[in-house]
Amino acid sequence: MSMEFLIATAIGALTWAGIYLSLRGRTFPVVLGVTMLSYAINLFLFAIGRLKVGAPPIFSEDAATYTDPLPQALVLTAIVISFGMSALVVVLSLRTFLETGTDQVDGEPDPAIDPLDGDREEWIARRNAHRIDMLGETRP
Amino acid sequence: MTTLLDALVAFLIVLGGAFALIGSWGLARLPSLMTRLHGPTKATTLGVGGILLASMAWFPLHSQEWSSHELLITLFLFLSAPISANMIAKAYIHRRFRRCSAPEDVETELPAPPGEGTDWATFGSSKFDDTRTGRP
Amino acid sequence: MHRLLPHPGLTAMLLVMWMIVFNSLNLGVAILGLVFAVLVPLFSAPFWPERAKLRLGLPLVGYVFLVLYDIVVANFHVARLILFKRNKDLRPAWLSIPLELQSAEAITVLAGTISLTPGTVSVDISTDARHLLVHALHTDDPDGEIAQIKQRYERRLMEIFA
Amino acid sequence: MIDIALKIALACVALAMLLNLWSLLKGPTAPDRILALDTMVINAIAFIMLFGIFADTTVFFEAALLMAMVGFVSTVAYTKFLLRGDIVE
Amino acid sequence: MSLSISDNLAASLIAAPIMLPSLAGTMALIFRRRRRMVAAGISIGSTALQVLIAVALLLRASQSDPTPYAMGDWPAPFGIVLVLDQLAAWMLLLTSVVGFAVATHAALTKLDRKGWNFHPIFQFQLLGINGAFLTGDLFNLFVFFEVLLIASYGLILHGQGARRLTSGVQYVVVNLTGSTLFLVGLGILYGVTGTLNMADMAARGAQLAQGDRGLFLAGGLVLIAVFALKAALLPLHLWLPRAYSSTAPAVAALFAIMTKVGAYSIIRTTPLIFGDVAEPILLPAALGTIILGFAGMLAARGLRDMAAFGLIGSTGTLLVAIALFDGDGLAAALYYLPHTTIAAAFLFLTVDLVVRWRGVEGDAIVPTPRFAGASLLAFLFLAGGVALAGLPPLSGFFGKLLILDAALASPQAAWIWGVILVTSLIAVVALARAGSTVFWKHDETPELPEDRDPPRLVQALPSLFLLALLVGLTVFAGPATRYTQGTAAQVLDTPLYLRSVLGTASPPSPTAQGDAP
Amino acid sequence: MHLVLIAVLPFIGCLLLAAGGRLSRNAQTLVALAPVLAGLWFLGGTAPDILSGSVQAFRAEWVPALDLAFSLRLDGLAFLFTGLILGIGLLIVIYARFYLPGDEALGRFLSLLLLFQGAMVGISLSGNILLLLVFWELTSLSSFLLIGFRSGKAEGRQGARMALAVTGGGGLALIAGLLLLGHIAGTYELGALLARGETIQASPLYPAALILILLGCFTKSAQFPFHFWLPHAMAAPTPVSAYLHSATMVKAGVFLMARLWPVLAGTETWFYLVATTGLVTMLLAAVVGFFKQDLKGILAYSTVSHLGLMTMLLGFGTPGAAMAALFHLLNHALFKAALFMNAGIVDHEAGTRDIRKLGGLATLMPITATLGIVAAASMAGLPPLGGFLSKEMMLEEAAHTVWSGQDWLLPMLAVLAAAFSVAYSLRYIFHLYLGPRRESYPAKPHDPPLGLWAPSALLVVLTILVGLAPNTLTHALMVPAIDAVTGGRAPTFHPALWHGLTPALGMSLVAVAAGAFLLWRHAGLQRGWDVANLPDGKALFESLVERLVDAARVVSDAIHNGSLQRQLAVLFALAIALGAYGMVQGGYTPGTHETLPAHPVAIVAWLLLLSGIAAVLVAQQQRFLTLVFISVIGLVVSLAFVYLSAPDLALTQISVETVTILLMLLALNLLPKKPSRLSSMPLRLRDALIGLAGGGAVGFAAWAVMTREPNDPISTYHWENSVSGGGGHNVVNVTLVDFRGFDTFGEITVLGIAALTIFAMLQPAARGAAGQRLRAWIAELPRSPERHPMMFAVAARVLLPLATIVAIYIFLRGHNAPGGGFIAGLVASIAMLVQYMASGFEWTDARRRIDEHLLIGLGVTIAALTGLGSLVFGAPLFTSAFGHFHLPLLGDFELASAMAFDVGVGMTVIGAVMLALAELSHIAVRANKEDTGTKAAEAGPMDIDPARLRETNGETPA
Ligand code: NA
Ligand code: NA
Repeated sequence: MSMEFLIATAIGALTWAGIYLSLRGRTFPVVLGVTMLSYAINLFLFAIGRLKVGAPPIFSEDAATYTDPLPQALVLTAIVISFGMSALVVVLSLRTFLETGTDQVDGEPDPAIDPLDGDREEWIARRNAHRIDMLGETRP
Repeated sequence: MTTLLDALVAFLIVLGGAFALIGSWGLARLPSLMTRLHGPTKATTLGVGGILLASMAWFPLHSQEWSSHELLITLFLFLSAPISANMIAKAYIHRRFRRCSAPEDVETELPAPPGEGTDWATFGSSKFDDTRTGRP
Repeated sequence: MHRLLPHPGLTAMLLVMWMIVFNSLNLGVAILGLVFAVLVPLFSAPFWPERAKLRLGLPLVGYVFLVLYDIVVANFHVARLILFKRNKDLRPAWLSIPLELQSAEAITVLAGTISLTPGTVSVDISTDARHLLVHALHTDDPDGEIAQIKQRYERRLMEIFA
Repeated sequence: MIDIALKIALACVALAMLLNLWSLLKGPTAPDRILALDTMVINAIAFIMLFGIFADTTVFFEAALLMAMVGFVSTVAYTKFLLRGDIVE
Repeated sequence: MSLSISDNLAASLIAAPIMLPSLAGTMALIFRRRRRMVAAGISIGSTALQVLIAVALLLRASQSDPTPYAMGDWPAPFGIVLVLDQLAAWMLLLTSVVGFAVATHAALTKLDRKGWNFHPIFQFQLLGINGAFLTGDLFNLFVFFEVLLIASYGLILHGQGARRLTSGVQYVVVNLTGSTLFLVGLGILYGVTGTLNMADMAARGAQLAQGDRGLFLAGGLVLIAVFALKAALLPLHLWLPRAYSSTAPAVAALFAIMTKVGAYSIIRTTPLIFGDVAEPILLPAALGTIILGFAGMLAARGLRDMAAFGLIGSTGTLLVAIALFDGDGLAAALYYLPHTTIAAAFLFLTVDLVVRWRGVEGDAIVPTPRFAGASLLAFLFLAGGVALAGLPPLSGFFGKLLILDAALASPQAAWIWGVILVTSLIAVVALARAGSTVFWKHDETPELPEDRDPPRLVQALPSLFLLALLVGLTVFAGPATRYTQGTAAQVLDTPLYLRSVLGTASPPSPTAQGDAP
Repeated sequence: MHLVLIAVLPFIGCLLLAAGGRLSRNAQTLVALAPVLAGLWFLGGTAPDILSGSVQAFRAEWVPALDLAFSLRLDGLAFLFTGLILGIGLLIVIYARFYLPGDEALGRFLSLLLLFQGAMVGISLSGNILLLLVFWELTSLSSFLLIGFRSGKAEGRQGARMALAVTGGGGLALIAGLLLLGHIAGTYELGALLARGETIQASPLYPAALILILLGCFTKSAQFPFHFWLPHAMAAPTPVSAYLHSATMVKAGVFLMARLWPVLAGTETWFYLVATTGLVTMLLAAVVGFFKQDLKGILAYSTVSHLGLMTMLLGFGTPGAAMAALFHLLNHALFKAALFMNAGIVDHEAGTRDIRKLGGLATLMPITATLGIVAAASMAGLPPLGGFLSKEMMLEEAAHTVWSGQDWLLPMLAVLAAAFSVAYSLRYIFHLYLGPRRESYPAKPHDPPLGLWAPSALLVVLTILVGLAPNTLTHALMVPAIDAVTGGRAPTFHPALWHGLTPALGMSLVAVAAGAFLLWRHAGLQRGWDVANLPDGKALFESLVERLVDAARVVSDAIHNGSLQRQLAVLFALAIALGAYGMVQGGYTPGTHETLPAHPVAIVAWLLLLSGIAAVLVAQQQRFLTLVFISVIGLVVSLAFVYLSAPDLALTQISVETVTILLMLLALNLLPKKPSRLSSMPLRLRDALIGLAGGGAVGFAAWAVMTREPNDPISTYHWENSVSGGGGHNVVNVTLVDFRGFDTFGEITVLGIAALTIFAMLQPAARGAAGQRLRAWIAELPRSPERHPMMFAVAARVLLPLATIVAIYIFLRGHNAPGGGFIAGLVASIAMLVQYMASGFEWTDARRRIDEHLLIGLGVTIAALTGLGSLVFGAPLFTSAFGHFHLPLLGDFELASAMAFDVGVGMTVIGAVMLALAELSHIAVRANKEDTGTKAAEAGPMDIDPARLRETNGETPA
């Protein structure tokens, strides 16, 4: 196995997961998907400068070899930009959920579990019935 | 001299690696979170510590430059590791004991602090009650 | 002076850090370091309103080396436990350590020391700040353990945080 | 000699990280996973230092430093979330 | 390179459309705590100045070959160059006039007070758009795309509300994904050509080994997909209708220019770098876009929807002309481009006034009580409809004639003619239905609400300004088409572009460059 | 120059009237009359010239790219038509002044009327067929406004829309047709084009051009089957009908057919298309007109029928027939305008236009009756009136025209049409004016004031005079027009009441007799007609449009269903397909670049990464877990950057990662945790396949690029010039702040705007529905009562200065070693965020000293000013300068302007990160201000503060 193979497959896997997640119907997985995609793309942009081990782009006269610095600069810029964008998406999806009571983005009406409609007790009961364990722990 | 130092460095490196592994092994095999917590926060600390020491010794030996950076990393680790452990433990007891009720756990029951009307901070704050503790 | 140097100890520590991080004993680096070592606490002082009463001196140095020594020793101890002790033979215990230390900083250092040395982890503090909850990985003598912690660390810290 | 030591240590660290992965996936509780992740970060720091010796460069020192600082922050954030839900309040 | 200060300043005017809004934006931000008038004043002043600068640049561009401007004094292709040519100047002028109208409209209608930081974000929006038009570097184009996108997120959400937020999420995520694809395409292109400069990439692309060509084209086509997404080309237009119809109409008015950024990028890169690979794909997509856009107009239930679909349709018409990729087609496209942009912006501003003055039903195409200012709005709506449908006497008619004329040379001429003409009819029907319902038909039952904006005629000035621009584009269609013909020729003259930017028609070698200046 | 004035004056009048809204009605009328009179005057001035057979032209370049010029051309035909437009226009203006009630906006009406007139004159005078198109479409538009002038009435709106749709649609066909025509002829200039008939008719495009042009003409002139719009356009105020449907708009189609007759007519296609359409229209409309009950409806169908007549004549393709058509154009204009005005007067005075409620008006309003009867007689084609003359000519032409080998067909149908024409005309006379008076009328009928009847009287007089002395009156006018169309090939123009016993006379007599018979049997026929209930064109049209709208809605709603998934799926699929297409088009050979062997540790990391990805996918629903797993991915990516020689990237990745996690945790707390509605299995399969294709494609692209030799990348230059030209050893950093500093400038702008937008988004979140939801929000997990654990709070105090020093260090060395402003800014922000986490928002925020907005603003400004600074030194923007300095004590050091730029970067980063996260972190607090906010404010930096506890317990600290 070569490094190139590892990186290429890693990029492929990240892209796959990113695409799959971003095609889900709610904002959170979409945000996850977007995050995965930006990992993939950062690695990808980095990889197009070809891979080198132990040859960081710090100039010295006697450096026998160095890695292509330009893609790294591009990735840095891309990381920063995608960070800003992700932050915005996260906040936007939260904000939208707060405003509308739903985080569905598949264009279908949401069987909303919204505190703003109906009786509060009933809402709590419904919510608890629907809630899932976000920690992945089995409840005692 | 150099060989001796090299040997020392090599020893430290292997020691560090070994402790890193032991810590993680402990994490993987110990029976409950509180016991698992002891593995990494200690063995790993020395594991990294050994490697850092090795690194400090190695660079002056081989690159004619001395290196003190490692001290800073150590400082950060020593500052942060106990807090991490503390917070993980708090999270754990909060979720597991929520005031002493964890029958299925291997842990013994959590003792209450001796004082009158006191409790561990995770379970009760002295200053104000949270109206929204989230128990629906 | 107080306003210029809200935390002299911190300033000293930052300066040392600066030198470490620059890996240099150059005077220029030191001067620049001093500038920042003075400026940065000025910026961070509002977030650290109390003046920590820390005695910089031999007891502190001694304490540091003591802890380092304990860490090394106990690491081997814990390694043995991890590698060779069967789970069912482990006797973990909760220790409730009464505190005499009175400042948050001092208690934190004690708790940190406990956590750093193998086999014990500081878990929580009581709401009256008079007890520290510690978990021990394996002990046959919880009270002895408590006494040792108080005697070996807390006593020294009482001196340092006078 | 150092080369061999490095190889051994790297192997140890790699193995340790695999063990961490195992712990992480296994859980069972959320604090367990956080602990596993925290440990993985520390092992990663070890890896970076070893690699620095291996590659004879101090250029990765900041990466290790930052990882030490920042690994702590994530751990605290995760646990704070478990304790309070709200990490800043 | 060392110049006298005045020469240097004159040369640096090229960068002014980027630096000016940047400074204006930050100033508006820094002074935002003062009275809001300050921010508005800065913003309007900045856009007005941008108009003047754009005129100056247009005059300069029309008299010379493409002029590179090396940022940081690093020569192309190693640093980032801005390139001023006729195309860029044309787009800059368009942006600045639309920006001026919208900024003024926003201030006059107090839209800027409906949320935070309107003017700073507005200026950054212009910065991004202007940058995209000026840059000669593909990655820098990406950066400016991001600037204009993120600012557009801010603007599109300005004022908020559930509908705006819901469609905002979609707009943001889709465009974010587009940005990701941009980087994929860009990455492949750098990996294969080793350069980011457009001219250099064109030169190197032409010399690629056969085995590299597939990757090169794949990268190029992915980029074109991204540009098509921005241009809202079928089937990548899905994001636009909701986004534009749910945001503040004045913002949508500015966004009329956004689809043109996509169109511009296609014009800029395709003939230069990727050659004819995209041609067979673009034309059918553009035709479909027209059909769906104008059908959407007919289907619209609100004026904002209608304007949004009209924008899609007219952008489709534009892309048909672009997809011809010949001098006549491009010249026609470049004449039609400002028309359709201004027309759509104009219609959106008018719709904004309708929503404000009418009050009761917002923009719904239903009868409402008689309201003050209706006849002015009816006139404006009529003019907007005429413009968008491409009827005489406004410039859209000439634009369409030019496109039809240019399309005669295409083997698909019958399709192009049929689609453009039939959809024009659909647009006419849709606009007549909507206009007659909203302005002619009266529902006397409901009371006019108290909280609607009382009509202030001054608020219609920015719309009238845009209308005047359309009239100007009509009256001066002769000079304008002469300019666009020259522009088209310049765009298609790849060797000229390479010589102008690189100083040579072959790619300069990075190793042979010696030391920096 | 007079030509230009004639063409432009109506528009000037239009603008004047639009501006002069406050003038009195008389003044408005005068303003409207002025341009018309002036136009007539100028036209009159050209008469000697034009009527002697010459052509006047004016040409100004407009859009050379299109060969579209502002080109005017006045010949006999244009003269005739312009004269009609202006002359009748003049009368209509006067008529309208008296017709329109006081509460209707006369000024606006006249303004639109002049706009329309201008457009018509434009059509008539255009010397360039593209210019003609402009005016053509303008007539559609202005007539739309005129027909819909009484917009309050549904009939008016619908009529207007229908007219616009049909004539506008035809106009679009005409665009195509004329473009083709010009393309064939090689010119759009009318003068030149008219000389190229042979070229045009020989072209393979001729049939297409012809059909398209005819579509334009037929729709405009209301030819079957496009005739249905015209009767409904009668909803317009009568002056409009009188104008549009007698002399102008509907004649435009006929005019254009006449205009292009020299180059289009004469072929078989032309004959069958045009003559047949005309014939059918003439007949059908006459029949329908006979059964209409509305006066204007009768006139409208009559108009359609007469337009059919003219069309048919032009369609015959013979010069004689063309001559007849032109003569009828004139006659029809005279009597039809008069009739419309007449019907308007009846409506105005008797209060209805329903012929069933009228009758016997002759004695009540004698003047009106006289005028109406004479004009209707002319319409019937009765001698000695103008209408008779041209109808005779028509019948004469029809008599010897053979249609598809059938010589009897056309004459017979023409007679039949003429019979119905006579019938409805007589009906107008008898059922309206003659016969017994009614008991009552909706209003008491009486003759109108002079102003209302005088215009029609003038026309009636003219139609009589034309009938009596046709040669004297019309010869001079008609011959140049006829010559312009036929090129002088027409037989001598010699209209006369008596031509002898011609077949036409016989046909005419038959028609009159049959017409009278029809009227006699009207009641019965009408019942039959009503029972037959033939389909109504309007209803068909409306339902067609409705169905079109419905279909459009179905399609549009189905496509634009608001699903993000669809949008993304399409985008991904398309991008993948395009990429693949490019690969196939361009070809691919594997690269030859040597690969790196994979180190076992790398394989372990790879396994970690894949496991992380798999874990995220599996744990999708367990949101907290996914974040933990995402961290693993981030960690491995950072390690990969370390291993593969990208220290800067590693640093950035590590710090960004953390901030992102903080952000996600903040949001996760408030986002709902209900289970996703799972997509259907096929959908998931689809997504997995798209993902697979995308992953495969990107992975392959990465592989393909990595395994080929680099193509002499430009970064070699960066490497070589980094120290000498950029003053830094860290090539990545020099690239960021110098070689490509402009990118970085854009990048920090992005970050700043993101933060501003987040701020703007979150500010109102505590109000409205969002605020309500926040207040109703219940924590998902059980919460520990402790907010700010002591140990953490203490650690944060120490961490803040330490991390700040580290940040400064990272910043300072960035130019020469990994680091720089961005990473430093992130580190500082993280330290600050730790402080927020440890001691809470309120407490920390109260101690914060600088406003984040300001930081962002200043940061971007500093970066921009650094960029601008180089201007002063005569260098382009963003040109950096650096130097090595020596100071006593401090030793050697380097200063670079790029560092100032980097300061801006760092400031922006801190400002942006802090603004976004701090704002997000306390929306819930803000929403709950009343119940928790105050408590949080009085809380200290830690919940359990030993010192304070002892103090409150009365203990003195030791
Ligand atoms: Na950057
Ligand atoms: Na311990």
